[in-house]
Amino acid sequence: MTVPLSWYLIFATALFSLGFFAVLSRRNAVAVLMGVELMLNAVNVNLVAFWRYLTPSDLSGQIFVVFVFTVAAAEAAVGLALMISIYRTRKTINVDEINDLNL
Amino acid sequence: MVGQILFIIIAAFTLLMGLGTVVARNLFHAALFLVGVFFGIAALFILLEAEFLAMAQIIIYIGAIATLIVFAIMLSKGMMGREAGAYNKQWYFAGGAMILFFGLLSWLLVKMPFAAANASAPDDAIQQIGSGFVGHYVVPFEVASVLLLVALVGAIMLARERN
Amino acid sequence: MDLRALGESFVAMLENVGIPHGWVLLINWILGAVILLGVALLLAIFLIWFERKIAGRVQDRLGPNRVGPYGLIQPFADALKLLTKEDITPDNADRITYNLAPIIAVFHIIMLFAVIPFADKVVGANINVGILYLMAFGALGSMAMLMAGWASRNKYALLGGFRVVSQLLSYEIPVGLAMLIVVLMRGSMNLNVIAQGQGGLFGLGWYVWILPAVFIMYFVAALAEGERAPFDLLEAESEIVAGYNIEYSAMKFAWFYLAFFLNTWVLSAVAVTLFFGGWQGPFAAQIPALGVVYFFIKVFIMFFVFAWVRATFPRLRIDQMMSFCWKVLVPMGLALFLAVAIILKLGLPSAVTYALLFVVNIVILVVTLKLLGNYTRDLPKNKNKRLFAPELPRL
Amino acid sequence: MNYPSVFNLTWLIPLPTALAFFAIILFANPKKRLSSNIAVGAVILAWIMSWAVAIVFFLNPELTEHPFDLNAPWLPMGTITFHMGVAVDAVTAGMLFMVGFVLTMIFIYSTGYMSFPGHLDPAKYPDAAKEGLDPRYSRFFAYISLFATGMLGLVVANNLLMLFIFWEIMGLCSYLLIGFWFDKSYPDPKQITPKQAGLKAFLTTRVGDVLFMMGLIFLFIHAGDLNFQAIFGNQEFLHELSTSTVNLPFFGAVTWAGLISMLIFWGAIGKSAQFPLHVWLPDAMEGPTPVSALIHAATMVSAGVYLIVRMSPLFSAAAHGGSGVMMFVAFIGAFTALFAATIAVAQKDIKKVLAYSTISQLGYMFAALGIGAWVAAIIHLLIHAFFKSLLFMASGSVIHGVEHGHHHVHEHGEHGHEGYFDPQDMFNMGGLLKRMPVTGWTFIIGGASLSAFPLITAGFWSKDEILAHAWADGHMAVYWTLAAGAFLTAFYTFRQIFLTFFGSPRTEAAEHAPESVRAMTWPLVALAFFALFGGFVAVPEDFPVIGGLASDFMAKLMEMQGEFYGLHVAPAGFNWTPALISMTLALSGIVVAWLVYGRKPLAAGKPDPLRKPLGPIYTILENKYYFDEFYHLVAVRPTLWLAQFFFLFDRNVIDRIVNWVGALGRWLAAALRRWIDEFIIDAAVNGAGLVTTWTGAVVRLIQTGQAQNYLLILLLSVVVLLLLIPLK
Amino acid sequence: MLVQQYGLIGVFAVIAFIFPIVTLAFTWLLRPKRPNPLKNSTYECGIETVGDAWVQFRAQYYLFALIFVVFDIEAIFLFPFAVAFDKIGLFALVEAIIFVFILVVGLIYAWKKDALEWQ
Repeated sequence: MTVPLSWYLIFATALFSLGFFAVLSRRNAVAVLMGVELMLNAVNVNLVAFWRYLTPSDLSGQIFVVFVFTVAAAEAAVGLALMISIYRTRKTINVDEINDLNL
Repeated sequence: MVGQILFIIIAAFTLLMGLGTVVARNLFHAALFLVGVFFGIAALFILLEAEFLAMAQIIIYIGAIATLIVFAIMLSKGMMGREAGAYNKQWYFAGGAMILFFGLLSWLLVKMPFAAANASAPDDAIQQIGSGFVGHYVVPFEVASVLLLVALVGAIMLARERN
Repeated sequence: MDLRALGESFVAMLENVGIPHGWVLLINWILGAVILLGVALLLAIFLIWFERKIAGRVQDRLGPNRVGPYGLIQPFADALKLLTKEDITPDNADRITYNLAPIIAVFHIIMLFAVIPFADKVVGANINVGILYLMAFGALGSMAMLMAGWASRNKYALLGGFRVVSQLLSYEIPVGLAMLIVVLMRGSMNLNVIAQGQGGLFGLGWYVWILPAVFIMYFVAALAEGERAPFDLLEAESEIVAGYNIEYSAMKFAWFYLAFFLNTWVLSAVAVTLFFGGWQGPFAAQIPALGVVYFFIKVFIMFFVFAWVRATFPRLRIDQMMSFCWKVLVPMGLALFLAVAIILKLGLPSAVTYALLFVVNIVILVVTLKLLGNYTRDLPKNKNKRLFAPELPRL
Repeated sequence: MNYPSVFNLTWLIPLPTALAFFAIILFANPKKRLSSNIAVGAVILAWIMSWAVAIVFFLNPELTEHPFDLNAPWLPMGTITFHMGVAVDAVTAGMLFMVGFVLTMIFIYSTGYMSFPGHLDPAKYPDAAKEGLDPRYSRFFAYISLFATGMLGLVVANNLLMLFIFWEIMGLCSYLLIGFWFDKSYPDPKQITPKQAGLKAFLTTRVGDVLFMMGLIFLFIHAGDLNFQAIFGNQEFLHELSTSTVNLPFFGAVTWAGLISMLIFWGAIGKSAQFPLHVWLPDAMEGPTPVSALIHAATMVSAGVYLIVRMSPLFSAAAHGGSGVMMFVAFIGAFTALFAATIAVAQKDIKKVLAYSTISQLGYMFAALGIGAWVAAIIHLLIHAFFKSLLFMASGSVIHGVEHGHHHVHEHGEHGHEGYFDPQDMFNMGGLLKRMPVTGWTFIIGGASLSAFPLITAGFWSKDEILAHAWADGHMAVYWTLAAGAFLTAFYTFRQIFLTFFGSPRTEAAEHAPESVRAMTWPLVALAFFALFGGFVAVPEDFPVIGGLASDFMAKLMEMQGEFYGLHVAPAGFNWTPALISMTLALSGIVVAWLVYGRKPLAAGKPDPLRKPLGPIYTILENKYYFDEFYHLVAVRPTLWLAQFFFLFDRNVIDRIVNWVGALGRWLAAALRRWIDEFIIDAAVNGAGLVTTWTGAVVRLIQTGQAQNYLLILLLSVVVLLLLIPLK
Repeated sequence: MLVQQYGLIGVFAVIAFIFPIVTLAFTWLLRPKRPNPLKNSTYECGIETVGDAWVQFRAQYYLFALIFVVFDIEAIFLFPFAVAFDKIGLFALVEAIIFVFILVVGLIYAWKKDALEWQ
């Protein structure tokens, strides 16, 4: 246990920020999705680090990570399928060209 | 000491790969960098003595999700080509906000007093995880399968080529 | 001779010399890693010869016979040739990825050697998640193939890469299910523990006797995982030239080639560990070195069967192959999993449980084959129907 | 405590309809009749189970001391585990009795009602037109099945989280069902379409729901649990909650109990369409009539009342702590009761009258809760559900008949379509009692009950109890407000009856209106039974003559339950003064209605005889006090305007400036080409262009339609919040 | 214990990764280097390459990967369950069976929708 907990937390924050940056500024939807995966991974690191340092006898942290895996996989599967489907009709998956949220 | 050096090496590697994911213009390269990130995080899980999760991380993220992403890239031709710009107009703004966010959050996290428990990880961790799934966490466990089912159905509906 | 004692005395020796504990550990690890690497490389070279010899014999040929006695030196000659051959990188290729692909291909296979128990506790890393480790690093292989196919920037390479990855992914599920059932039996994912558990009754404790259908499922899926005939679609020259590695030559090709043989060997080794008692054999408990011998004998017999199948069977069509995985093996695997889980929870005496497991395995196997047989018998009638069209009520 | 084993059925009650929903959505969708059969079968199953539970509870009044409670861990969140469970007490039992029955009746009624709608073009849906069923028939049954799940689940839920989830399921169904005929449009662009009405209902109730959720969160923070028993069984906790205070901006120090109950009450205001969030309910009448009967009269809107009934221990604790929240409830209730009744007087749409009367009656219940007449509120809730769903279904039957009559006329070509015909307009009806006797008589029964016609209707007993309480407890303002409301209620109800069923038909359509099919009339008869005799479960014991004869077991049961929860539920006791006043007012309302509308039937094409004497007041009432316009002005318009502003600003102002600068530049260039260096002009033009781009880029960030922009704003908000932490 | 085992894996990983790189570098020194444009062009059975090699693929590949992902995660859930199997009760088995059954529904759905067909 020579590594302080805060190192993990800062690492996770950095990874999360990178992922969020990709989400905010990449034009390509798949790159955005990769950013989301980075964010989820950062969360996982946090969960495991908290488990290891704060409650090593209670495995809830690890179990949560498995659920995050599940969510990440489901998100990736549906998200990518959406992109394939959008690409089929629009021939683009650039996020800034898909602005149907605009009224 | 050794642990710290190892952590720094792995974390630096992972963050570098993460940076690569974010900046790579070529999507396939970004996906490969992403695989690097996943690998680094698996290594961190080993450092944290979560061996089951480390393996699951590789199996699911590299074996499944990264593959899925690569497949999806291939399915939309032109996605990986050289495009006009990889970033949208707000990227510099987002970058600034992100740095601010990172700075503030890590400052807070460092200041936050966490009561670290000096216990070792249980030997039968995997067993406990297994009984957690069917015990305390049974509802999320079943919901996870429903979620997977729904994702499967939805994704098939979306991705299927209708003739 | 006790291999473990050997290792321990070596460690003790180093510490007596006065080297700090940390460095001893490191030296120990490096030594172990080098040994494993050496074993892997020697095996690979030998296996190439072995397989060619078998294929030759099965097909009424001689196989390699010129270089050295029985052609034993042939693989070395091949290696020398590949080392000195000109290496061509296509102009269009994505260079870094192109060069990284063979490295990862061989890396992921060699990594698998770390958890295979050659004898009791004679294992690189005796970890509790051995089975998952196998699956994890096995999954890395598909990444290497995708990289190779993509980086070559060749339609056939990309197509080949995609096809083989689709195949590998699909067949990973039956392999995983077979492993899952074995884990269910033993209650551990540690490969050493799994092999230990099959000691009793002169080989009757091997899981292959208790779970024959599971083994057959594993074997068939392993054929596909090893990209071997009849599932060697990636080498379907008539369709996609030579698969994802079409643009590779010289040493980079050699690494793919090597990885291919080592993959088969690892799959055999896992089969032996999971179903044939690993190193178990007469007196193996007393003389651990015998365990290594038994293990290698079993693995080579297993490998022989793989090579035999490869030399004998014609290739399947890709649609048949995928359907076979998802519509035969996966349902069968799920049925086996549920059946085994239920039987194990019945709380019967162990002999009865084992007998029941055997019976259920046979029943599931027979039912599967019967359904498959019925289908193929009716095939001429249903020419226009999909392969294994589901007989489900219309919703 | 040994519970009758039938209680184990409780958790099954919401299940059949949920399964029916999935079965219809996933499988039975293409088969219309099969879908409705599945739904009706499921709801009958739910009905049987809920009556079994309810009746067993009624037979064992001692159970009020030990409410049934069944818990299972549901969402483990680290150290906190949310539970899922069911509870049965007297209130639940009463609600189950009512909800199960009303649901079933309405499901059966719907099988008849959802025939091919008049606004659709049969040529577009040839199959559905041939079957004579709505093209989205199956979907309708799927939605109402899901709704039934929501309502039944809400009733049996034993904790606030589950209650909230089912509450939101109902909100969703309400939205879907109001907008069920989303392709319907009207010639008058001002008339709200079903699509808009659905949106309006959804968004308006959202205001209340957000506050409700905040209340839940605060409660959870304090209690650490959301189980009703755990919260309300703990007197110490309630006491603590009512004494600890929190400082709020603008309001000063308020007790936690006061704050939480106020927030929760806003949820109820939204759901039960009380003033000032009442505006969605009248427009919700755009949905199919069974929906109006089911959701917007009998069940969902009363869920708000149910919520306050459930939370009453908290409210009374808050009142003990000196918070004015009970007064507020009483005020809102009484005000709404009168306010909505006045609007109802001037409406001409048959369903809108009923909608306002629903708002008004819900106001009675809130007023009752506010003055502490807990039992009376529950009884009125139950009885109101019976007669109001009856009224709605009968009005649906009337509309159906008139529409059929209209089609009949149209097909026979006696008169062509002259413009748009509104089958819901009461001034297009008249004399329908002869054409539709079952509908007419059941409507009259329901109307009499709503008007609290003395002694023989259920509505009298329940409403009278509220008034008696208000009088006895000295809430004179409430009493007189409600009494005035009672007069108006009787008046507008009989105005409706006289306009619709008496006199002579005012249009051809009304003349040819046929009686509805059996599936629609039988539920009317069944409900009419309860509308008449339902009151005999709560006849005050000391009521003259019949006090001892008729039963009051329901009131007794609720009293026991209320005592268990620590509420003051002593019966008001009979007093001649208020009873006579309210009877007089109700009867005089009927008489006045007869004088205005019944004595001399209204001729076709004549305006409402009230219009003249009331003058401008009538116009105000007709326009519902201009509330929609007011909200449109203060809430909807500014939002849209802001969005439009940035868009138009960019498009018009800035572009114009650019064009103008450009034109100026060109003009200058043309005129001064020789003297001014082209470089300057170019720079000016380019500079102006750049400024435009920047300004446009900045202001249009607000409404770009791009998810990434929105996310960036989210990130910035988080950063600001993070900045606040060190500042603190 | 854990460190012991994974230390070897770490060292082994480094060596196993470096070794092929070393050999490739070695051959780079040994082998002849005489590239020409024809040799370095893409090999497509001797026919001129038409268009970019990175062509668009059919969604079928994606569907297989998708179904794989779902079952992969199922396996990840079931492995710990299998390890803990001896310690848990009959009810837990029922829960696992429900879990598997829900995913079987997914498989049947995919089967019905022809997602398992290689077209």
